[in-house]
Amino acid sequence: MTQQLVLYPLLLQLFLSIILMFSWKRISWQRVISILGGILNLGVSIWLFAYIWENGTQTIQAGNWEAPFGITFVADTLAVTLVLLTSISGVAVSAFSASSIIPARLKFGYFPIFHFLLLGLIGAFLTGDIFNLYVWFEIIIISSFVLITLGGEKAQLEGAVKYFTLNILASMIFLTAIAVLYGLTGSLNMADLSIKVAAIENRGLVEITAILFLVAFGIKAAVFPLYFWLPASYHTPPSAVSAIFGGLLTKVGVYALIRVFTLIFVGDVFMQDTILVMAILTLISGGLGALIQTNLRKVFSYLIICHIGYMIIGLGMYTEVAIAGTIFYLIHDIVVKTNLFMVGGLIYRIKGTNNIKSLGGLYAEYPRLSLLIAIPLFSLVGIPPLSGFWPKLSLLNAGFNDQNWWAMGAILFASLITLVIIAKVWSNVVWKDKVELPKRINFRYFENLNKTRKIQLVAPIVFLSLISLYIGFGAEHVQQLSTRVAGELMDNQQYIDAVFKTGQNLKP
Amino acid sequence: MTLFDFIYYFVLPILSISIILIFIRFIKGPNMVDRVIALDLIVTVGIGFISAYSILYNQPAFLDVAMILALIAFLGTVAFTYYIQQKNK
Amino acid sequence: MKNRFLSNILLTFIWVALTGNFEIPNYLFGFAVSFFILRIITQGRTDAKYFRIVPKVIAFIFFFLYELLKSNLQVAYEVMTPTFNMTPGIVKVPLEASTDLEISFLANLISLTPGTLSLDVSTDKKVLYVHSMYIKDRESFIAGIKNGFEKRLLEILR
Amino acid sequence: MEIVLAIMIGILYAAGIYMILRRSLVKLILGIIILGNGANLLIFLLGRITKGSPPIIPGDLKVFEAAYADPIPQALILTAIVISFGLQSFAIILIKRAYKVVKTDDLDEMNAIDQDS
Amino acid sequence: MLIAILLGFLFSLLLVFTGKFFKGKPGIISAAIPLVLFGYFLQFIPEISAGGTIVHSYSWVPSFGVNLDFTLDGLSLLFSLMITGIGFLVFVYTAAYLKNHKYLDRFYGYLSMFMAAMLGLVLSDNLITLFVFWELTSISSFFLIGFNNSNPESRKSAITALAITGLGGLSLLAGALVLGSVGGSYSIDELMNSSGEIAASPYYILIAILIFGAAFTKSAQFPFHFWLPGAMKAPTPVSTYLHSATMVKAGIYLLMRMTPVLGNQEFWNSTLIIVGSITMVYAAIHTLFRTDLKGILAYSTISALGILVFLIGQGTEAALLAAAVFIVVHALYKATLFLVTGIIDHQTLSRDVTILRGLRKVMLPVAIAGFLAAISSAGIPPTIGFLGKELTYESTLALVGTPLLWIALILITKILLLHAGFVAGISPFIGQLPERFEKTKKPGILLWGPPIILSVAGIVFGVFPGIIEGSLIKPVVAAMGQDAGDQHLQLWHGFNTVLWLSVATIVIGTVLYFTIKPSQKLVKMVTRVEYISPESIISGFWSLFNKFSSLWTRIFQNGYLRNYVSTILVFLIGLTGYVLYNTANFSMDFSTLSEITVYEIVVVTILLIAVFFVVFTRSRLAAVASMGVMGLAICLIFVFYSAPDLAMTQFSIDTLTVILFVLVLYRLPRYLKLSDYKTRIRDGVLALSFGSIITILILEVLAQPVNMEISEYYAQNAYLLAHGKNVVNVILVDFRGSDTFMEISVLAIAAIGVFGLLKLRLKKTDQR
Amino acid sequence: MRTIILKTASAYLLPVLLLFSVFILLRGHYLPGGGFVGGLMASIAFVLHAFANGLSNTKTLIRFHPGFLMPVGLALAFLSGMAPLMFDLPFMTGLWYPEAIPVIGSLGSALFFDIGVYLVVIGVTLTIIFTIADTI
Amino acid sequence: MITEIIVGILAFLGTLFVLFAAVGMIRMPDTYLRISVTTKAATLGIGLLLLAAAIHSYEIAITAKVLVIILFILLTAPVSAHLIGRTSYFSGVKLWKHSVMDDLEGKYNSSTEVLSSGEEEEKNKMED
Ligand code: NA
Ligand code: NA
Repeated sequence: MTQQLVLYPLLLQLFLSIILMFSWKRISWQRVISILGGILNLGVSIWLFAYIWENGTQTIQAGNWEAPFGITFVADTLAVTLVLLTSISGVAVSAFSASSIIPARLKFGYFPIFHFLLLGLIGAFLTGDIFNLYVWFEIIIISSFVLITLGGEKAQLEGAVKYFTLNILASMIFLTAIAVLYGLTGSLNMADLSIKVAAIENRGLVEITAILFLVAFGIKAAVFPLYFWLPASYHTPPSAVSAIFGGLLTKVGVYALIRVFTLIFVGDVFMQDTILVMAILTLISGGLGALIQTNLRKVFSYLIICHIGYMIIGLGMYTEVAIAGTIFYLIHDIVVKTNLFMVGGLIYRIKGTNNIKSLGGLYAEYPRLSLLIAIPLFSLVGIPPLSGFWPKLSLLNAGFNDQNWWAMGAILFASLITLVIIAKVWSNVVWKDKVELPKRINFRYFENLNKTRKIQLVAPIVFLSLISLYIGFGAEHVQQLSTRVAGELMDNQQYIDAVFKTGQNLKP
Repeated sequence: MTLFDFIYYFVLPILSISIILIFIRFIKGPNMVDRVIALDLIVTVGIGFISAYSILYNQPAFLDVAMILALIAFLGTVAFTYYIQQKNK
Repeated sequence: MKNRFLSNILLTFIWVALTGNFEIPNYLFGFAVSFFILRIITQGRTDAKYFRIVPKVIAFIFFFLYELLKSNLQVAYEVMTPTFNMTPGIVKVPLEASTDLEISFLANLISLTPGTLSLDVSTDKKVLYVHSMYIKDRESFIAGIKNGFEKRLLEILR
Repeated sequence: MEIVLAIMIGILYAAGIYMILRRSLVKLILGIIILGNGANLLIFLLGRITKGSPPIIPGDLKVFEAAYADPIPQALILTAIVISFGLQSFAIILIKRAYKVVKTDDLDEMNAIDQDS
Repeated sequence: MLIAILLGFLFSLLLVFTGKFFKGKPGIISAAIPLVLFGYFLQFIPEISAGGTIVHSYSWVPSFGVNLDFTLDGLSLLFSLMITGIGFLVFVYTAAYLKNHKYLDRFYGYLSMFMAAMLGLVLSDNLITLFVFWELTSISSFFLIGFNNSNPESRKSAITALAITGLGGLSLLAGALVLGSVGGSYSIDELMNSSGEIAASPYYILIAILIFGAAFTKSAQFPFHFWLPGAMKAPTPVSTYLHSATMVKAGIYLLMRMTPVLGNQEFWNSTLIIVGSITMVYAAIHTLFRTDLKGILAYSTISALGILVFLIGQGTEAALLAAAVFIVVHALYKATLFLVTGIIDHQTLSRDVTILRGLRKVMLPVAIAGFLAAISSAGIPPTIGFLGKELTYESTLALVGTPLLWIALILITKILLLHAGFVAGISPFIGQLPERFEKTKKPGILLWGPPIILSVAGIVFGVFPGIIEGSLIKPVVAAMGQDAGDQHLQLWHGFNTVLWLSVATIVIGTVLYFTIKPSQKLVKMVTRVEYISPESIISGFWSLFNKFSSLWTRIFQNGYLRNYVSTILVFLIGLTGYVLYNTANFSMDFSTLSEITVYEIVVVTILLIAVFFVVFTRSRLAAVASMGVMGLAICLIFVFYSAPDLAMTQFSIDTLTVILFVLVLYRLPRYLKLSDYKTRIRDGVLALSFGSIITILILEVLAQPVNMEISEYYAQNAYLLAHGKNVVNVILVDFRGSDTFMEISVLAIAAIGVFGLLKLRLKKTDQR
Repeated sequence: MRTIILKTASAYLLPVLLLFSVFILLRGHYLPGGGFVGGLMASIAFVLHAFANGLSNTKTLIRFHPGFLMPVGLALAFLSGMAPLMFDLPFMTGLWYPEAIPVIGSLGSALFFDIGVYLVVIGVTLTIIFTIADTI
Repeated sequence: MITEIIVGILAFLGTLFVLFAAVGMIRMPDTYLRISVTTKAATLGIGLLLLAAAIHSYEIAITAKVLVIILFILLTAPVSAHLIGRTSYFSGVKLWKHSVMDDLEGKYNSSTEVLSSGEEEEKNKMED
């Protein structure tokens, strides 16, 4: 029974998606199913996490075909951590969506697709098979296409075209990379690949394959110079959608980079240097972009890019401390970015716009809400001891150990830029006096919502804020987790043993 | 001359030539309908190709592909004619 | 009702032929599948008489195959010789056939055989426009069709 | 033959990319389709090709006795084709919708949102 | 001790929920917190002055070596008492100053948060923890400066202050990390023991620079000083508390704290002396050119901070003693002057020294406080200011090298500061009361009480320096690793150079006060050279940086999809090309390749021509039809190489795609705009390079050995275990069934998407 | 398109094509074919019918929205994948009825999975094409 | 052996007819003639080739299946021809210049999609 546990979050999401499809037009059912399902899923994910924390990496062979012949699902600490975070963000955004997504969109399959997206994310984190990963990626992509276009407004469509093309391009490169990998090894199981790729003599060929993966995942992770789709599209869909995108979509690219470059393509100095340079430029480029934006959600979009740099830079330095920093940042960023876009959505509900110039007066009207918003905002900046601070500490440490002044400089630079940007955002959105805007007719302003809807908007933000506070103040726990993950990643024999059931640390 | 040789040295080359000829018509047009006819015919010759190939390698499984081609090619033609007609409306 | 049953039987045979499994259970299964399919797609349709026409059908098939071969040789000749001896044109052929099935059947047969191509049926189903490669004169062409295909076909279908 | 196919696949990739770089949304999607086909053939070729022996266990046998083509690339491509179909059909509809809303299929005129910074 | 620090945070948290209660009169209850804390810290005086230190340690994030280690020694005790003591007075003052203010509760919240952060900062023994509190002071300062959030100037100043101190904070973080790595610990106590190694390490200079970066920004040293005058937008209690008495001294504190670790080195000392002296003179001169009371006080504060840095840079026992005394001096008189200014502002609604006159008539207690503070500031005996000044001259005279220059500089500074102190503390109260101020209301005791207490303290300490000498001042010096045992604070040192310097200061300063009156003319003079001030240079740099950001962003995010694609491809081609160039080795075994046949070549040729046709035709429909041909050719290739399932699927999918296209396309116009020739060539080259790389890659891979282990497993078990003979299908529904499941999910999602995309029409009101 | 020839042909082709589709579905485990191609064939049959007779006629023929087939198919596939969990076997493990069944051969969960695929493909294809045709 | 010969002959004929169709496709002077040629020759050719494959397999199951395919082709080929033919005409594809007559001219109303039989007009004429 417990062995099956690995797949429970995945199967639950699949089940939810199907059930939600059956309740197509009944949007009030959908709201309830989605939220309750999300809570259930959170429970299951916590259970899974606790189990893996106690018992170490677990695997399950779908179809009961032994590895490397079937598709293996691997729940190592990294995977279950991300599944847990997906569930956390997922349930928050479910509730947020229930209130903030207009019924017209709900009637056209918002919730089923949303759960398909979560399914794709969870699948991508759990799978131990490279082609299966591709398939999960496609689930993610197509769901995100649908979500990003649902409603079909002009901006949405223009953004979607770019989002679509560049993501498809990434998929094609990914597929090409898989083809090459299969041609070289005849295998798709990642643990098996780890062994077989290490044995290939033509290292140049391995390096090229690695580059293909780097570019494919780099596009998805929105790394410089591959990120263009992100600023072009993230601000266009409804906030709830942006929230799940901002929180999780790029992270799955980061996850894939981490997985591939710690398991399959290990110890290639050229690749690490490349990743490092990309990371540094990502930090800078994202920061510069965010600095000049006037739309709140665009600011956040560029900040996503900027902060992806933190995660990638750890991978580039490739030491245990650095990877731990990457993991910590990943954990922090998922929670905070999701929250941030929900905050954006809440502000939109209150004001009817996201243009910074037209915002203001939040402090006077909603002082407590403003303080609530301060939590994700300043967590993002990494004002110590809020959550963003600790991973930077790790990364800076790793940078110094590496004598990597460029990396340290970029990290500090990005921190400063983020600080300035958030200060400006705070000043303009919260502090500045209310800008009188013409009331939008039939717009569902926050103040006019009934209590349930208001709670559905605010409770997720409170929930995620509490979690990010926990990440900051309980940094010790998170750091232990990150260190453990980094340890597992640096020693990929553990993963391989778990997949082939050859290790001793496994319980039946 | 065995059947294999016959298929290999006569049937398939002739079919190849045919397909090229039809393809030339496809490129030349001059009307869209000519292209549609050519496309339809190319698929038909493709069925012939597959038949010959299944003889060559003694693999009747390929005939299933021929079957699918036959079933579906028709739909393509319908679609194209539908398109041209709508366009001319 | 009868028509549907016949269709069902016909489809069952197609099924058996497709699967190439001539055992009893496959007939039953094929029948079930076809029944189900017909059940899904059937809307009201006219009946037709099947049994007395079987010999005619066989004769017709041979007639058709002969025409087919003839037409092909003709075309082959036309294509492979350096000069064209064609006198093509579009002819309006008045129809005796009246039901959709009769008209379609006729039109398709015309298309499959010597140098002729059914372009379309008029909306009032009274005439068939046929394109032909060799038209000596309109009347003899029309007569050829009416006495050949149409007559035999209507014998079978009516 | 592998070399010919390798060149052909290279050309497919090149053509796909070239089409993606054009200004028309329709061309873009055609390019994506071509690129997708190139990728599928790439998987196929890199899984090594075998003539005339499909991976179907013949007749009454229970395992293969003769050589057979590697079934894995085929299965992968099948999956990839189907997925591409899903994406493509969505993309095609996107053209339609975009044309209706943005009133153009010229990609250069779809850059309002990137620039209002 | 943890509770002592957290008390402020807890209180501000409490205010979030009980803010209403504290908004009105009961707000003054808040002052109980600093008072209690002041009492708490007072009790440690005997122990500390006896040479003890109090250490409390709490585990927090041991993984990072970050723990809540608090050490109370002489230095931190002095600061703690200042923080809580002045804090108490400011809290009380605030209750009157912001009486009936809508957001009094918030103000108390920020203030107590700041106080807690400041306490944490000075008590932390752990560098990272110190940084944590350091940043918290910046953030609470941000909220306090921007408290009048309706005022754009105030918001702007808050951001500037945050940016500058944030920059310093990062510098501190980096410094702490490097220091921690070099010294092997984040504990300052332990670092002191390894100061020798640190000084010898190659990172010493770096560490020092980073620590300077933190200290100079926080303590408003030249050229980072300009945020401080800007911060005067904050309500006066904030100016008093943060920007004169406590927060700006955090940098000073840091330098003092680090002196035993990093000090006594040439680089350390000379940098501090130079920066400190520039700052003190520069800021002191600036006081002449201000008419706003707070502006004058701000610059005189900067100048005083410069003096402190200058003294710390001297690093001698005497200098450190002088610094310790001067901290107290400055805290007392500057806080007083700010409070006084605040009262004037509050009652008269003006801070312009050119019009404020004779206010003693309406606020005598305030005038007394102002006067006492001014003479303390001027260093006129018997104030404690006199003691501070004497010690300063004394230690400067003892400087080796060129003491004359330093003496000259400090003399100028002191003279100008005297002038400033008189202008701020005396001139508003003397002379004739203008008519407009006649109806000025008298301030209440809550307002004038605090400045009186502070200013009187300045006199008391000056007359009886023994009160603080042993209990507060000397432990500070001791905490910095020096023993000031033989020095004594006293007013009278006899007739010596120092005394003459003092006399000169007072005489020249007083003369100056009567000759140079602050005026708009002077203000204008300085605005003329404003463009070379650090502020405008830095803000010029900032706007240049913004322009660069725009440029950079526009270059990459230019809105053209094809440029995005090109960039990505160039990157990919560049990397792979580089690796290929370095490693490619063509070693193909041609014997393993399959033979080339006519029909294959024909199919390939047709495929390629079809592709070219798609690429170059101008008719959309022809392109689509050509895709059909391409599909068929691929289908045939699949047949040739034993993939019937693929062939079927490929062809059916292609047909369906064609149908979709057909249904969609006929509404679209013809291709209209063609890219220009150049673009097409460029794209062609790009595309062909990519294609070539793919081809080379394929050939390279094909030259590698094949591994069929997994395929063989499938072939062996497809029928026996999975009951199927079509291995491809068995893989699809069984061996890799999960893939297939997701593949159909993709389809379902796409269908839902299409449905939504076409059917969902948002109402105008639902659109953005 | 208003052509009685196509209309008549489609009326006869529809059942034949559907028959083909079932055939292709069922034998996929042994010969080329399977749920996917089978599903496509079935949808093509209906699409053809729609071309010849107009969409509304085809819709009345099917009686329910084809989109409904998607969750049904997914649910079928899901159940066939979940069934093994009752025997404490991993997701998607093949369960086989021990004896061969006439016509179909071995009966197992894989077949139900393939039928799920078949239904989803029909649902998807028809939903897409009908939606487009609807909104032209 | 005999099977092989039969297969060979059928394949030969089939190939030949396909070739005729292909040449016709190139040589025929107008669209209608091309349709005419291909529908016939290609259908026959492919039918023969399929038959050859069926006989070669020597399995009744496969033969039966091939017969179904042939039947299907015979069913659909003329319908395709008809569709393309009418579409050509209605979209204005011209007849070959040596064509002798065109009874279809002016009978089609593209907006109403009505193809007149011309009978009414004749009736009207006679009534006149
Ligand atoms: Na299959
Ligand atoms: Na299985």
